[in-house]
Amino acid sequence: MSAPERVARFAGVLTAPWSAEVVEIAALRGGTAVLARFGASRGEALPALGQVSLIPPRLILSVRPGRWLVVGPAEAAAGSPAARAEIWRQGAQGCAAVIDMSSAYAAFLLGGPPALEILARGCRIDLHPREFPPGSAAATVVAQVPVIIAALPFGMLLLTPSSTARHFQEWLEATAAHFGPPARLSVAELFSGEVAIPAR
Amino acid sequence: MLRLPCPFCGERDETEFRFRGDATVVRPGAGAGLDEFNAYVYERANPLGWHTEWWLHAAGCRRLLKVERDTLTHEIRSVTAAATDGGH
Amino acid sequence: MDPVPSSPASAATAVRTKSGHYSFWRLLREGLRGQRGWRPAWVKASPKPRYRVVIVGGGGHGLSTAYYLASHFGITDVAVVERGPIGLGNVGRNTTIVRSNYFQPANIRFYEYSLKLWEGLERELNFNAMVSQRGTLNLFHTEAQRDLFTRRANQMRLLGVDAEAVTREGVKSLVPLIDLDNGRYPVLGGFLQPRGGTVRHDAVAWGYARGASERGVDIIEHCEVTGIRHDGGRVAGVETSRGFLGADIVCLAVAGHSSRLAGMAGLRLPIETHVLQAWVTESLKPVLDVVLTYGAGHFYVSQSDKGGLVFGGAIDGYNTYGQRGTLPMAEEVAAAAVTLLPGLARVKVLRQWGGIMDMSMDGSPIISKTPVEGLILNGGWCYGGFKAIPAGGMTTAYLVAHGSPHPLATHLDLGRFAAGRPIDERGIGPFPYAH
Amino acid sequence: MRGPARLGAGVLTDSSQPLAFVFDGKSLRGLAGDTLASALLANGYRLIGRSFKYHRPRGIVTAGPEEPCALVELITAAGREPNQLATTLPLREGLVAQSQHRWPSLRFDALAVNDLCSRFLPAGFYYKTFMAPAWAWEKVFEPLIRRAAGLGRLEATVGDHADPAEIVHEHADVLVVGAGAAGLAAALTLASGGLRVLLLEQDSILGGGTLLDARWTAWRERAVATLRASALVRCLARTTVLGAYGHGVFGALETLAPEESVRFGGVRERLRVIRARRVVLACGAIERLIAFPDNDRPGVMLAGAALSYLRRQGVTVGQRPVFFVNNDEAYEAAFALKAAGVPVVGVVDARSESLAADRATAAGIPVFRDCAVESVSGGAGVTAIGFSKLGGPRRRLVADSLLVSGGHSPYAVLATQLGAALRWRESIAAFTPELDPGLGVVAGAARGIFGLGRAASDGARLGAQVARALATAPAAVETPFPVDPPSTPLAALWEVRRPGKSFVDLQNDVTANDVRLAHQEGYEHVEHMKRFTTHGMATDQGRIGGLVGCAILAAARGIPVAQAGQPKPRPYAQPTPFAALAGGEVRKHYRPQRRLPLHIWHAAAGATFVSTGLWLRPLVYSATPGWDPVLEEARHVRQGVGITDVSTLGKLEVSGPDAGRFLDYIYANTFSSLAVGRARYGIMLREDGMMLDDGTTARLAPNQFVLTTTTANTATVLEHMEFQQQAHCGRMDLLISDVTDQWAQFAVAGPRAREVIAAALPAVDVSNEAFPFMAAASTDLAGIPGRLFRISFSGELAYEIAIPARHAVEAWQALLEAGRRWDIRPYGLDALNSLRIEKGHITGAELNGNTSAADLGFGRMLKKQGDFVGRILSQRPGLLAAERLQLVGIRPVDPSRRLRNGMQLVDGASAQASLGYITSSTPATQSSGWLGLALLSGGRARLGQHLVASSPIHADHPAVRVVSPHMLDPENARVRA
Repeated sequence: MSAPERVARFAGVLTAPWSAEVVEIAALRGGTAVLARFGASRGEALPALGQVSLIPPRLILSVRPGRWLVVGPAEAAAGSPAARAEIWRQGAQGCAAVIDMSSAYAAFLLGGPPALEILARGCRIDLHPREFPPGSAAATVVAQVPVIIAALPFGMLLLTPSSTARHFQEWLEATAAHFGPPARLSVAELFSGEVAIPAR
Repeated sequence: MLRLPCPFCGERDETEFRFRGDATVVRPGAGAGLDEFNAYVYERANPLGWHTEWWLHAAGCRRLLKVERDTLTHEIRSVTAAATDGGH
Repeated sequence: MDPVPSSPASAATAVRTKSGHYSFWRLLREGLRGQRGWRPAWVKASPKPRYRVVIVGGGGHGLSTAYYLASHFGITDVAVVERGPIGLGNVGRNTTIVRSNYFQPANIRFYEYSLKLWEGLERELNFNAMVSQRGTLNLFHTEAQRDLFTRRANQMRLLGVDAEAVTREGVKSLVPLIDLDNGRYPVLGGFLQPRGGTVRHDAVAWGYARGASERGVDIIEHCEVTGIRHDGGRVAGVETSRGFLGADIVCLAVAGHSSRLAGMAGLRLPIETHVLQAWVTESLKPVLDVVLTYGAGHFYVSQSDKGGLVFGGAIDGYNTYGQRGTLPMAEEVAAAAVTLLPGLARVKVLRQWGGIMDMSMDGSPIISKTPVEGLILNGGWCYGGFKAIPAGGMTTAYLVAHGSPHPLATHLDLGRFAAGRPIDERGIGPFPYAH
Repeated sequence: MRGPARLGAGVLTDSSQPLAFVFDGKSLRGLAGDTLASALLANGYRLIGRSFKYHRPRGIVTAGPEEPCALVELITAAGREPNQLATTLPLREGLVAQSQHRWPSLRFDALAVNDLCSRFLPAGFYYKTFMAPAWAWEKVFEPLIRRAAGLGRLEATVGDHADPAEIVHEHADVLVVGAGAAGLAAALTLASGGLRVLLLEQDSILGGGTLLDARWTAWRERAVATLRASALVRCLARTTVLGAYGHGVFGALETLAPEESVRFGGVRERLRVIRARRVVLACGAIERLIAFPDNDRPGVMLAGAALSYLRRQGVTVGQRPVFFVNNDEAYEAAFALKAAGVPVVGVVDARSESLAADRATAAGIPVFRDCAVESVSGGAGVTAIGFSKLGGPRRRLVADSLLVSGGHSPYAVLATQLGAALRWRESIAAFTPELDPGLGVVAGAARGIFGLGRAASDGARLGAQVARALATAPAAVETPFPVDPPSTPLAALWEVRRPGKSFVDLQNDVTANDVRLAHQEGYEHVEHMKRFTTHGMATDQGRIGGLVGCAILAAARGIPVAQAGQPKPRPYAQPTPFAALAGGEVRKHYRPQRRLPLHIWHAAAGATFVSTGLWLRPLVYSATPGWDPVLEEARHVRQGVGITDVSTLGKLEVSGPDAGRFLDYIYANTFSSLAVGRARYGIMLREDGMMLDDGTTARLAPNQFVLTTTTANTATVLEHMEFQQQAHCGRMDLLISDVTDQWAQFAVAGPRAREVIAAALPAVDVSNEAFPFMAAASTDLAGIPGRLFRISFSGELAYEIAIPARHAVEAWQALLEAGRRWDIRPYGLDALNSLRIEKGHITGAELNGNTSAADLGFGRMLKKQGDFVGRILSQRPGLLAAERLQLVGIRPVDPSRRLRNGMQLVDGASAQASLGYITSSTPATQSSGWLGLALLSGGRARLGQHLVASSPIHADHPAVRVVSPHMLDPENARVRA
C-alpha cells in the first residue's frame, strides 16, 4: 500500500507542521507563456489557477492569476530557496519576479477523515470533494488568518503567514483535539512513502 | 450576507473582500482641476438599485473586481476583473 | 447671540394640546373612565396644495425640525411628508444612545447643545421619552487609545462638557460584569461622560409629532415624494403620491435616502448609504448601568429600562439600502461581547435589525443650503443621527427661518468638501464605507 | 416516575429511564425523553411563572419554541440562566429549575398588585407620567421601573469561566428546513436526484407532525432511514434556522445532545452558517390563540400542545379538558385524548358546520356548535369555563383545562426575510408566503397545505421542481401517502369580546383592549401598535398571538386583516445565546496574535510586550514600570549603540519595468530617478490630499524596489497600492508582492553602529564614502543572504538589516556578538519612540489622517511635475490655510513639569479655545526635562511663543514654549556621521 493510501485510510487526525521552502513566481507582461515553457522543459508544469500539481518532493500551486508558489521540503543548505529562485529567475528571462517566500509561510498538513469537519470550523469555503477534489487549491481565511489550502491525495496542505502561524496552529490543534488525539508525522515521511501510522 | 462570484476564485463570502467604493466615478486625467477632482472624490450618485462598485478580493486572489450589484436586493449581475494588461 | 428665542419650557406650555395634557392625574382619571378620553397623539393630516415649508421625512430630524419651526420660530405653515408611517426609519431602528464626546471641537459643541436639549425634552414635549443619563463609558486598551481619549476629554472639558478619566478599578466598579484581563486586549481604563445615556427612541418621534401637530403642523403619512419641482435654480415644491405640494422651502430630512431625494433635484451629494445593525436580548434584571463601548473592536451595549441589552457594532462596509441584518457582523459583535463581558455568554439575543444611514465623506453631518435655492438638506448623519435629533431639528429650523446657518452648525455646510475643510472625526478620509 | 398525569409511554419517553429533577426546591421525577414542561405536567403542575407586567399566574401554553409563558431559571454550576423555555428544555438527571419574576414566591407574588391597578397602567402609560418633578425620573421612577422590569436574573461567574462555542460552515445544493411530512418528502426527492441536501429540524427527532399520527410511523421510519443512509444527505436535529441572510446564506442554531456536548468540550450550541443554492422551506405552521377574558389562566393551552404531550410523552394536560376551536385540525387532540381514556368534557366550536365535529359527536364527545368561550374560572388553574351561543344564555362546564385553537398560521418568517410577498388566504385566515422560485420553494403547512398526506405530496412535488431547476432528474418518491381525513375549513375567530383582560401577547401582557387603545391614540399602523403596546416583542416574538393582535387592530380600523398586515419578522427565529453567535474566536483568541520571528528571544531577554494592532512587540527589556529603563535604553543608543527589532514594518516589493513610474504616481515625491543601491524617504497621500503613510524605499535593481510602510498601515497601504495599480495603472507592467513576513528587520543605531556593522559584515565597506546615509545593498550576514540599508529613525547613525525571518535568531545573535565590544544592547518600542520624538520624526500619532504633508513639514517634497495621487486636492484652500494645525516641538517652560499626550494647547490658562494638542511626549534623552511634538494652529509661525498645555482631566496646566520639532541635531550631522 502506498503512503498516500495508508494515510488516507488512517481513521484519526493527522497534523504535520512542515518546514517548507516556498518560492513565489509572478509573471510580468507576457511572462506566463515563457514560464509555462520553462516549467514544462523541467518537468514542472505550472498548474492552472486554482490547482496544485504534485511533483514529488515538490508541489506547485496557483491561487492568484499569473502567480505560482513552488513548495518543497526545506533542504539543509541555507541558500537552497535562493538557488531554486535563481533557476526560475533565469528561466523567466526577465518576464517574472521570483521571490523567496520560505520565511513568509508556515505549512501544515492535515489528514484523516475528520479533516474536513475540522476545517469547517474555521473555513468558509466548500471543501467537499465534489467541489474541491484533490488537485484543487484556494486562498481563503481560516480562523481569521489568511490560509492557502491545497487538496492533496493524502490530505490538505495549509500555508499560513509565518507571523500568525502560532495562532493558526493553536486553533488547528484545539479544534482537531475534539476528533481524537492527532498523529503527527513529518512531511518527509509522507513523501518518502515510509509512513508508519501510529495506532490511536 | 453577500456571496460574490470571483472570476478567479469562485463564489466567496463577503468577509474575504474589501469594498472600495463607486466604480462609476473616473479619475480625472492630467490637466484636470479642483472641481473635477472634488467631483471625483466626493460626489456620488449613491443609487438605490444597480450600482457598479470596486471590490478587492483581499483574502483570495487579491484582484480588484468590478461588481454590478443591486443595493436594495443585493442581487449581483456581473463581476469582472479590473482591466490590466501588465503584471498581475 | 442666543440661538433659542425663549425658554423652551415656557414656549411649550403656551399651547393647549389637542391630545390633552399627559400627567399622572390624567392617567388616574382615564383609568377610572375606561380610557375613553385619550385622543390620537397627532392628527393624521391630508395634504394642502401649498405650504411655506415642506419637510420631507417623518423621522426624528424631520419631526423635530417641524416642532421647533412651530414652537420656537413661529412658522406653522409646515407639512411633514412621510412615505410610510412616521418614526419607522432610523429614529425607530437605532440603539438610542445620546452623548457629546466627539473629537472635533465643532462637533462637541453641536452635540453638547443637543444633549442640553435632551435634558429638557420631556417637559418641553410633555411626553416621557425616558431620557436616562446613565453615563457613557469608553474603554481603552492601548496607550495610543488612552492618548486619543485624553485629548478628547481635555477638549471637552475646555468647552465646559463633562468628561472623566476612569481607572481600571473604576471601570470594574461601574461594570462589575466586565473581564478586564482575559481578552486579547486587556482593558487599561476608560473615559466617562456622566451625562451621556439613552432615550426611548420611539417616544422621541411620537413626542415631537404630537408637539408639532398641536401647533398646527400637518403630518402627512403615506405620502411618498416622487419628484422635486424646481425652476431657475429655485425650488417650487414636491411631487408626491398624493399630488403636488407647493412650497417656498423644501427641507430634506431623510437620512439614508438623502442621495435619492437630492438626486430628484439634480444634485449629487458627498454621501453613501450604509446599514448599521443593532441587536436586543431577552429582558434581565439590571446588570449594566452605563452605556459601555468596547475599544478593541466594534461593540457597544446598554440595558434598557425594560431589561433588554441593546447593542450594536460597525457598518457592514459596503453601500446598501437593504434594511436588514447580516450574519458576519453578528458574529463579530457577539465575539466582542463575550470577550469583554463573558458573563453574558448565556444571555440570549432576541432580534437583529438594521437601519440604513447616510454615511458622509468625512463622517460628519450636513445641515446646509444646497445649490438649489430653497432646498435645504439635513442629512449625512452617519452614526450620530439619533443623538443629534434635538439639535439637528433646532439648527435646521433656524436655517429655514433665518436663511443663514445656526451659529453651532456653520461647520456643517456642504461647501466644506470642495473648500478642503472636512470634519473628519477619525481621520479616515473620503471613504464612507471605512468610517 | 409516573406523575398523576402520565398515561403511558410516549414516542420519545423511555419509562425504563427515570430522571430526578428539582423545581422551586421540590424534588420531582420524570422520564428520559421528557421536556421540563412535560415532566411538570406529568407531576400535575399548572402554575409555572408570573407574567411580565401584571404578575398574573401563568402555566404552560404550548409544547414548543413558540411558548410565551413557561419560562424558568436554570441553575447550573456556571451560574443562573434566566428565561429558559420549559417546553424545549430536555429533562436531564439532576436538573434544577426555578420559577422567576416573582417575590416572595410563585404562589404569593407581591407585585400581583399590578393586576389590580391595571386600569391605571394601560399600554404606554409610562410615556404620559413620571415627568415631574424633573429630578424624580432618574432618581425615583426609573430605578423602580428598572427593578420591576426584566424577567430573569443573570448570575454568572466572571474570570476564567469560559463558554466553549463553535461556528461550523456548511455547504449544500439544497437546504431543507423542517423534517415533517413535507420536508422529508422533499429531501428524499432531492437526494434521489443526486443533490447534496442539508435537512434541518428544530425538534430533537425528525418527523414533525408524523410523530403525532401512528398511521405515519412506518413511512417516517423508512424515509428517515433512507436519508440517513445517503452519502449526499446530512440530517441535523435540534437545529433551528435563525435567519435567512440572502445569497443562499442561512444561520442555524444547533443545540447539542448531552453526550455530544461532552465530546466537544462542553460546547452547548453550534452556529451553523449554511450556504445553499436553493432552499425548501417546510417549516410548518403555528397554532394560534383566541382572545377571550382570562385566556391566560394556567390550564388554558393550545389544542395541538395537548396532542403533542400525549403522543410524545404520554402525558395528559388535564383530566377534564374542554376544547375551544374554530377548525377541524384541532379535533385530533380531542380524539386522541378520548382514545387515551381521558374524558373530554366537550368541544366549543365557533362554527355551525364541521365534518370533524360530526365525527366527534359520533364518538360521544359533546360538541357545542356556534358557541364561544367567554369566561374562565380559577386563579392558579382552570376550574370551569363559561360559554354561550351568540346572544344566548351563558353555560358553564366544570373543567381543569381549556384547549384552544384559533387556526394555524404558516411559519413565514424565513420566506419573508428572503423577500417573499405575503398573500392573505381567507380559507385558512392566514398569510402565506410567495417565494421567488430562483431562491427555492415553500412546501406543506408552511404554505397553508394542511394535512400530512397533502403536505407530503406537496413536498415531493416541489422537491422535484427544485431538483429540475438545478438540472438534475429526481426519481419518483414512493407513494401513496396515508390519506388525510376529510375536513371543513375554519371560520376566522380572533376575539370573544367581553369585559375583562383578553390577552393577545401573554408574555408582555398585551390585551385586546391595549391594541384598541393604541388605535384610539393614533398608533394605528401595525408597527406603531407593536411599539406602543410591545405586542410581539417578547422572547416568543408573539408567535401564537401576533396575528390575533393585528386582526383586532384591523377590526378597530375597519379594514381587512390583509390590509393592516403584520410587523416584519426579523432574525432570530429562536433566542440565541451570545456564546453561540460568537463562536470560539473569543477572549484570548478574539484576534490573532502576530509574533515576531524573535519573539522567544525577546521574552527570554525579559521584554515587556505590548500589543500594537495584531503584533506583539517588546516595549522595554525590563519588568520595572516607569521611564527609567526606557531612558536607559534610549541613552545607550545616543551614547553607544543599540539594536532593535523593526520586523513589524510593512515591506512591499515592487518590480517590473514600470515599477519606478508607478511609485512616482503613488508617492508625492519622485522615485523613478532613484539610483540603484540608494534609498529615499517617501510620503504617500490619499486622493483627498491628506497624508496616508510614509517610509523609505530602496532600489535594489533597475526593476526592483522594496518599500517599507508604518506597522499600523501595512494592510491599508498594500490595498491602496493594489487598488491604484489595478484601477488606474492597468497599462503599467509591474508586480506588487507583500514580503512583510519574509523579512526580519533590525536597526543598529548609535555612534558605534558603524563599528558593529563593520564587524558583522566584514565583506561590506561601510565607510561613509562607500556606504553613505541612504545607501542600500544586498549582502550576506553570517552566510545568510540579506539586505543592508543606511537609514535612521532614531536620529543616530544607524543601519537596518533585513534577513529572511527563518534566520532571524542567527542573524540577531551575530549582530549582538559583533557588537559585544561596544556593549550593544537591545532597545524596545518605548525607547524607539523617545528617540524619534526628540528627533522630530512622525508616527501614527501625527500621521492621524487629518494631517497634510504641509502640516507635517513636508510641503516642499510634493513634486511640481507629473500626476500623483492627492496632487490636486492637496492644494485646496482649506488645506493651505495658515491656521491649520502644524507640527511643532513643545518644551515646558519649567523643566521640572511633565508633558502628557493629549494635552490641549491654549493661549493663557483660562482660555477655552484650543489651538492644538500634544501628540507625543517623552522625557528628553539628551537633556533634562520633557519634550513633545504637537499639532498647533499656525504652529510654524508661533515658534518661540509661550502657551499653556492644559489637561483638565489631570488638573495639570504647565506653561510651555513652542520650538522646532527637530529638537535634536537639526543639521542631521549624527545620521550622516
